[in-house]
Amino acid sequence: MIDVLIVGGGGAGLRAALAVAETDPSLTVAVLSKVYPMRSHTVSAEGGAAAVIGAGDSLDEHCYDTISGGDWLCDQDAVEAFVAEAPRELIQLEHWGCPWSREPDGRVAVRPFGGMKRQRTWYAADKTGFHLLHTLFQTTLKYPDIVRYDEWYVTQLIVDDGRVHGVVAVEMRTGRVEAIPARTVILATGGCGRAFPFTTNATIKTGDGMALAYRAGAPLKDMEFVQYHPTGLPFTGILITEAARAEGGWLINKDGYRYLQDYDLGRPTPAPKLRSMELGPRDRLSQAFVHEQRKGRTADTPYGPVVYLDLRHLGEDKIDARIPFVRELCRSYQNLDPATDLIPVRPVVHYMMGGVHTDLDGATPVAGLYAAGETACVSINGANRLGSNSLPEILVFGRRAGIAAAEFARTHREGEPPAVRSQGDDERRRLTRAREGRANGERVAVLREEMQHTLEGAAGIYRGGDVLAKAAGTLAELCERALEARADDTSAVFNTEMINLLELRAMLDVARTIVACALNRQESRGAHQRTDFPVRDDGAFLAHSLVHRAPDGTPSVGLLPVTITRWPPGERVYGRD
Amino acid sequence: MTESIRLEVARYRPGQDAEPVFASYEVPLMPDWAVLDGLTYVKDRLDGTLSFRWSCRMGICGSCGMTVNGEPRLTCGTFLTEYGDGPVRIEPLKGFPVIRDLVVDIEDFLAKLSSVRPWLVRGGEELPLTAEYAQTPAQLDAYKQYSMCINCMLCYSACPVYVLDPDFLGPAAIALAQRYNLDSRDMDDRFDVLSQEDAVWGCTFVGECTNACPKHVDPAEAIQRYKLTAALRSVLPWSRR
Amino acid sequence: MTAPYVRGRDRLWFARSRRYTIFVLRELTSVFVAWTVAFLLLMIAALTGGGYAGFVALAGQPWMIAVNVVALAATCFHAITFLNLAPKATVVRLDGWRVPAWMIQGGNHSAWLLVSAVVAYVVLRSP
Amino acid sequence: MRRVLEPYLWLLFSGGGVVAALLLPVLVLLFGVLMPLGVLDWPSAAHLAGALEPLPVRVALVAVVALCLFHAAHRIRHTSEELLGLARFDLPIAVVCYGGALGGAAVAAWLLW
Ligand SMILES: Cc1cc2nc3c(=O)[nH]c(=O)nc-3n(C[C@H](O)[C@H](O)[C@H](O)COP(=O)(O)OP(=O)(O)OC[C@H]3O[C@@H](n4cnc5c(N)ncnc54)[C@H](O)[C@@H]3O)c2cc1C
Ligand code: SF4
Ligand code: F3S
Ligand code: FES
Repeated sequence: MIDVLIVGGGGAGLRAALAVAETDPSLTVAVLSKVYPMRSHTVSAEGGAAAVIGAGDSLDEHCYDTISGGDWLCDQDAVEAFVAEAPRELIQLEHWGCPWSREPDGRVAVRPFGGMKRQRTWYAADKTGFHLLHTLFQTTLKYPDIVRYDEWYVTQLIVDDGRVHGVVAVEMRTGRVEAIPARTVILATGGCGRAFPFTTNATIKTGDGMALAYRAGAPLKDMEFVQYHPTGLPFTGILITEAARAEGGWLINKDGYRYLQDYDLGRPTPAPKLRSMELGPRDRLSQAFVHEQRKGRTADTPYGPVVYLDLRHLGEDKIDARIPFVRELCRSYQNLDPATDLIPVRPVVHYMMGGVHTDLDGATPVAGLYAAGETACVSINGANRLGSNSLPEILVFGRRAGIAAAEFARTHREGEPPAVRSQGDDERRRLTRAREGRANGERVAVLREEMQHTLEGAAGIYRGGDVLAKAAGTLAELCERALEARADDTSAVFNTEMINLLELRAMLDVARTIVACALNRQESRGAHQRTDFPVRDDGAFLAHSLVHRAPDGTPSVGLLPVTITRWPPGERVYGRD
Repeated sequence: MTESIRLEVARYRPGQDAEPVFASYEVPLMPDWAVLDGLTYVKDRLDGTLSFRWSCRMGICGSCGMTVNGEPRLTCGTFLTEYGDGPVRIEPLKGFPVIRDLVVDIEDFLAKLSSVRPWLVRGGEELPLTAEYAQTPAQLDAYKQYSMCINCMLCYSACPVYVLDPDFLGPAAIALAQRYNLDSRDMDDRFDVLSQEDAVWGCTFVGECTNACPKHVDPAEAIQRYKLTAALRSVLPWSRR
Repeated sequence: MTAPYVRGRDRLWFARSRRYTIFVLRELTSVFVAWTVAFLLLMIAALTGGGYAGFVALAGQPWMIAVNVVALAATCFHAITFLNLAPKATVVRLDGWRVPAWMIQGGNHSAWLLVSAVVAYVVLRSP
Repeated sequence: MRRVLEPYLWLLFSGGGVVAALLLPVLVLLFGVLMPLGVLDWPSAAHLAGALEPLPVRVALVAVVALCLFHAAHRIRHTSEELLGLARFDLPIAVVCYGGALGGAAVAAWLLW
């Protein structure tokens, strides 16, 4: 029996595994992931990871930036814990070998980032997530006791009597379905950007963990808060990191005008100014784009309206030294060179602020079930995450969840209940059905596209009550249709069509919670902007949305108060001081 | 009407095919479509049974390596328009067992990677978690290139030595060992695993690994440099670092 | 049955791409390196044991000249590739600045010219 | 055993590669091509023998022969195995190749003394 079973081999999952292996080598720990760990989406993170290290910065300032950036929806005790532990985590990564970029004297270098008042973002050129993930992965290889299940896809949590007992998973290589008993399970499955049509997220980001927890009775929190990143490449959705703006890049409209000055984000200055203009928070920048578009000041491309990111004045040397990957991506995927050309960009779905509801140790209301990383919502991101807070978050809370799960496993030594077998057998039957050939249903891709467009139409940057209500109906109906989806592939070996179908069903569950929460929140806050309720309403909604799955599968939304410690809600001010 | 291009895709369905066979699909030839976009088009609209791996579609996760018209390539970064009127022949990476269609078995590499101790080795000395080890930009540069490996396996597929002899430790694993050897914070030199007949001495400097590498890691250089290190260490036993 | 497919050995791998073929040709220059050494040994034998005239006659045979022309091409190819590849093994750093490969290669090729000139001079200078 | 030998073989191979690159082209050019074709005159036997007279020259020549042959032996060993798939016969092939190189060097030493 596995003591700690970690679902997900991204940054959060691997950090949790290391925490268990380093604190209590007597426990058995396993990492199960639908892709090889180093393929996880953490690998794509570019810009950096925030943590207070230096002169002139303070923990309180990082807290304040995070809380105001999150439009006061963050739990402030969580933010304080996060900010306090982030530096230690990044130094730990350094000790494990992460190639952080350096100052000439050999200390770790930091750069500015959107919404941050101080320079506190550590970076490894502009492949921070890549280096972080490979460092973590290679460090886990030091511990042969960390068992890996690579390319196994979890389809269900085994829950009995309010407590988790393991998972059911398919080994993709053989198609074998197995019930894997475990004393604790940590979900570290990442976000679900793929529920939207245009996203920076990899194809594996399908919200599986959120759906698993939700179906197992654990509530999801703040699902309506979906972050649009202001600068994605138009066709692919590939992200141009915020670091490009932090290094001095400008956003201009089709007339070459730095339009952010029209949206209460400060006055343009030649050099980047912290918490101002291009270094404002992502929600505000993405919203500004929509207004520009309405004013007809965006340029048209076959892939929709765009504005431009101008890096030309930075010069080739600075681009190559600080953001070489941006240049590489532009050259390979957009056939242009940022040293001489403008980069067309548009807002793109990037990150889920919401996720599985957990406490500060990653524990969910289901005993033995933990969650960490983007799939969880400890609530440090509130209504809008600040760039470069997510990488330290997956480390801090990955570690905390690992330690808490280890403690739970040490103190709960019961054997395997019969539910493990019986639920495993049921799930095996269900999966066999998902793989049975059905020649006349609709294709997975067709259903997926319909879901994506429904979600974008209703839960995009701006949302309206009537559209959301209609979308809720469409999504419920799509869930039914997905049960009868067409299946061409009946093979057991590496059946990606079946995996795609299971992912679609997970995304549909998650999409319904997004719409339900968005419908319920009758105010505008951070990334959630209601056209019919355009202002923030602290009286009614200074609270998290908490959504449970009703027995008939519909989401039922309630509210949970926000924890406020030292920073009473105030106005979000950028570019004015 | 949009133009189209033909993809000839190797299919291998274990239990059904004794060896790979080619299937042909017509896909639209869009100016900004990568080979991978062609494959997802096939999977989404033409034939749901085609299996292949991909994830980030931005050249960083390392999962989409395949053989395209005979060359190992990342399919998310290789454009259909490079192949004129086509057809484009897409096969699994050569040199690896084929699990199904375009999916190959890379377990062998993972075992090799673990064997070179790809982690920072500190001989006992550890700083507390309040301070970082100092490393100047020049010291960072000394190994940075070798840390760029995305484990995409194109170099293995391009290396005839590996394809002929799967016991060869191979380019990426050695480059990653060098990534740590050359890191000023590391105190190991991994001589025991690297100076082996099947490790650096197996490489005959074909150099194709470096040509194939999409991330400019230059594994060929990493290996030749280690040969010199290992040779000097053998001749001058006191020259350990 | 779910066994993976393992491709058999490709006997003609070196013909699959031009770069593989060049690699094999580069390796095969070593045969001519050995031949050249043998040829020079023959000459030394002739010089030390007498029979220099016989050696001169042998070297003048048309087939011998043909073989040596090929050997010349092969040893030159060897020299160019070998000297070009040298910077891969020897990364020279001065003060943290990495000496670029072309400089090392340039140095190697200059040395080659110089050595050749000296040898030619020693051989050809009038007695 | 071979694990211990490989680094030395490689050093000999590399050294031989450099020596062969620097010296052989000009030597074949002179003795193998230009002189037989009559472009240049053959030097007198006495002149050449005189050039071989000093001890350091003879020692160096033996070294050159040995290194070049080692270089060739090493490459022939690996290439034949790669081209023909003979890796399982590595030991006999290695013995033949390196043995040949040693033999050549011995011949050179014998001729020069
Ligand atoms: C392009 C891009 C750039 C970013 N840049 C930054 C940045 O600069 N700074 C920053 O702080 N943040 C950044 N982020 C956000 C940050 O990268 C992510 O939030 C974070 O990496 C998430 O890590 P994770 O460990 O939670 O999940 P992931 O890394 O996504 O890992 C999820 C894991 O779960 C596994 N999994 C999922 N479902 C299943 C299942 N059903 N069965 C088995 N396994 C499963 C997957 O295989 C994977 O291993 C960026 C995000 C993107 C998209
Ligand atoms: S060295 Fe290059 S080609 Fe080889 S696995 Fe790494 S990134 Fe891929
Ligand atoms: S192709 Fe192979 S032989 Fe060596 S130089 Fe690269 S590993
Ligand atoms: S899909 Fe990630 S490298 Fe191509």
